[in-house]
Amino acid sequence: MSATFTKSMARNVFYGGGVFFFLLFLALTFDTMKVLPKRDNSQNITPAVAHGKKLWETNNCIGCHTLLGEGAYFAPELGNVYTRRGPDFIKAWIKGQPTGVPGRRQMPQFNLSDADIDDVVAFLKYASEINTNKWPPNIEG
Amino acid sequence: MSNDRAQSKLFPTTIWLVLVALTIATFSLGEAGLSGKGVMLTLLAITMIKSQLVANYFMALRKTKFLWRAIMFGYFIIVGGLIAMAYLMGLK
Amino acid sequence: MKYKSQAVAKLYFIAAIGLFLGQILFGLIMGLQYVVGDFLFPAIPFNVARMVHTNLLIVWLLFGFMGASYYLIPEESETELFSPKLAIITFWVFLAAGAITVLGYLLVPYASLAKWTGNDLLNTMGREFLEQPLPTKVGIVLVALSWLFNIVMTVLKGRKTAISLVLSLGMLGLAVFFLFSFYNPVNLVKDKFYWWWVVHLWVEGVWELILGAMLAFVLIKVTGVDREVVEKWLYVIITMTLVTGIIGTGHHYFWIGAPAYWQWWGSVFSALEPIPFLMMTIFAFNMVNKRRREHPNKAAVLWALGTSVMAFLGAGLWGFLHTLAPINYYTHGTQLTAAHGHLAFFGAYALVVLTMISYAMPVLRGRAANPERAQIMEMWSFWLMTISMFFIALFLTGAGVVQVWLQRLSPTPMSFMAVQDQISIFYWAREAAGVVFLIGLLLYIGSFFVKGDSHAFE
Amino acid sequence: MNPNLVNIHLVNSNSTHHKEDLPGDFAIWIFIFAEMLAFGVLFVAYAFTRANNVELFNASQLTLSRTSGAINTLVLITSSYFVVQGVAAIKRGLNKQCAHWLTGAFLLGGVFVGIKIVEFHAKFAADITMSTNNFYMFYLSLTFFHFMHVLMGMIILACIIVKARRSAYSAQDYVGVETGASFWHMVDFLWIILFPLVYIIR
Repeated sequence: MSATFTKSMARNVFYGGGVFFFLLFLALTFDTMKVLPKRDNSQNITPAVAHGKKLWETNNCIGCHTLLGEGAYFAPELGNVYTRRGPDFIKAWIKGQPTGVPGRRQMPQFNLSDADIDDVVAFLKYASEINTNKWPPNIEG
Repeated sequence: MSNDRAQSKLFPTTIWLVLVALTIATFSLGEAGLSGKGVMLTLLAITMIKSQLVANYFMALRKTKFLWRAIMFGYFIIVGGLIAMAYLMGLK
Repeated sequence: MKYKSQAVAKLYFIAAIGLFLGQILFGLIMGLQYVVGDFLFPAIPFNVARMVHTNLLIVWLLFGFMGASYYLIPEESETELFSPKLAIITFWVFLAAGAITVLGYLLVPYASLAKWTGNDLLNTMGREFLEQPLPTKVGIVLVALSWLFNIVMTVLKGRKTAISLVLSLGMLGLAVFFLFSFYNPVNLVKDKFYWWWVVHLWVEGVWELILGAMLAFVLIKVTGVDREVVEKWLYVIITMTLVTGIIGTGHHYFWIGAPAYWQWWGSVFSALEPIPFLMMTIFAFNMVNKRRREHPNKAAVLWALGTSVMAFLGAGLWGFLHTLAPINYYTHGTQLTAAHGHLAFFGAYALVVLTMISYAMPVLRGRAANPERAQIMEMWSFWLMTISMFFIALFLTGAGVVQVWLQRLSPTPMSFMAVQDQISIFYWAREAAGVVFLIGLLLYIGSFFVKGDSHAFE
Repeated sequence: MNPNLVNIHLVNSNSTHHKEDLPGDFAIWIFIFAEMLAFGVLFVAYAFTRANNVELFNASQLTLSRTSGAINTLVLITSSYFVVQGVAAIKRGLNKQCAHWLTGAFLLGGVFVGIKIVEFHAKFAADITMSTNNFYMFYLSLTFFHFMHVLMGMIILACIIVKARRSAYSAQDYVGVETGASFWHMVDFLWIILFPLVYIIR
């Protein structure tokens, strides 16, 4: 144990260490932003996808579902739902809610137009094509 | 006494020369393109000596409690040992 | 109470406890919806209940942090608060904004709420924890700035201690990183990437500075240990927090489209994240063992020690459990995440606010400590809440492990909903633990109304 | 962390042992141990990842410039040696000499940084990034992480040089110099392991 252990040095190390690791984080972020176009499927972002994302957000879908594993854990993962279920199933599903089966978890009816639903599907298709390092482990999400 | 010797001006210079020589040895092994278990262990042994010279004489831990030298030595034994283990796993 | 202006903290603490109760009630609703799916449907769908549950959590913790800083900064700085009036105005603005927002969530369909509050001008809503309408977000920024301004001005005119410095830095970081909630690109990967700059850099970064400062303050007060020692270790602990936590953000970047190297950076540094929490536990117990006085407020000591232990368990251990990329590959987005989230938020942040309230509230009510009977009741509430929350985490961990097995590891994976049916027993047990938690909380609130001979100041 | 560490500080009773204490302020040592831990985990991770991709690692390793790696090792060792001399000087109360030695160390740090930049530049020019393959991921991560430590060490040295030039230290009070020296030696220590591991062992 060192006899010298001063508050002022502890403070300096705190500042130095904090700044150091934040700069390192910025450097990694910079590299990430450079690499991202090869992975994030952004070339397929169309106005439909943008509108679909907005619908996704303004109906608070994340409040029940996960998207790429993030969100609530109440309802299925939707990052890969496009590949799991396909577009027609998704459209029919959204229109058919709520199921009203007693005791089952219920998804609200969001009263989206057909065009809106198409956009939501476009967004989910875009999300399913992001390079997620092979996550999820299988199609069930 | 080693302590007196250590405080003389020449002693750090000797350590430095040893470190330089060991670095050149490492580099030569690399340039010769040698590989294999023996070479790997030799390189790790050289690295161990170098790292402990730095810890004990440059960082001046030789004069401190055993605990601190043990941490630096144990650190190398664990890290170096795992490196050697991984290398041997890769030989198969 | 050494300074008159500290009294504003009382308002904040009362609001914090009230909102905490609201959070728990909505938690129970959600817990029941996990097993009785159509409970309260369509009046309160799950997504609405969850939004209220998580947003109330954030808001009551912020109220707690603000109250705590209005209480401790005058004492640290040895001067009256710069502007108690501003603190009171800020309080009412924040409370009104919070109440209107929650009512909006409950009474208006979310899509309409978005339309009416200008989400078309700037899309910020509908992302986890950042569901607040634009005006509320702007309000949060203004409230945080007013808070920061008031505190910094107080610190500047008085004594500058390490505790007040660290607290101010934490608040500054809180305000700055919240600004990323206004950045919501269409590119989902970038959206998620910077979303974590708010969420992770808050709870595993700057909030920990606030937590450390609050805990250090209470420990100095209740143990009488030399300030130099406490502050020194405060610096060391928060250094380790930043060293591990900032790059530790990478553990959220494994599967959202970010480059694969984050799996290494994130795993290595977040695996070290338990270290500062372990240090905090050892530190807190050491301080209490070396105490130079017997503070009459035993309950506060219990809360403080409880914070350090539960923060280590919830944030440190339960976080470590699934932070390594090869493990996280299977556990990402399962009930294990929920288990960690519950125990970490309770252990680190809920408890530190309750610690602060437990220490400060008696003083604000004109005594050194509450009557013996009130303290005993408070300690009962501590154990009830802590143990039941621990069991909530255990049951959710059980649910998560089974979920991972059935849905992801098994050679014949089951679908999400089929798995949910299989693990409903865990959810029932969790709900039962939740009810015990509510009882603990009610007991806690009750302890404020117990009368008796209170301890006067020495 | 050992709970005894806290104890000793609280009771302040460590006047009995004869052995010297860690050189420099204990706060820097906590940081040094943390950094060594992070590097250690990364070294081991490198080794085990290599075990599963031996051909890839061996092939990619050949594209590194062993010469610049070796020169940089010599540069760091020498700068560490200068720092040792600087500490010896200040222990005799010689601020000027100390500043000279540390300036030498600082300049060698600059040489290291220069060579490293050339090395990085060659890799980036060849379109090699952390996403190219696992070897380059580790190579760039480890060397860049270390590179940042060199820069930080240089900043620390610079602060000490400025203070030494103002004769702020003395034969009795040189903890500041030792603190910076300890950090600089750690940078050297880690490079001594990094160099053979990433550049040579195959």
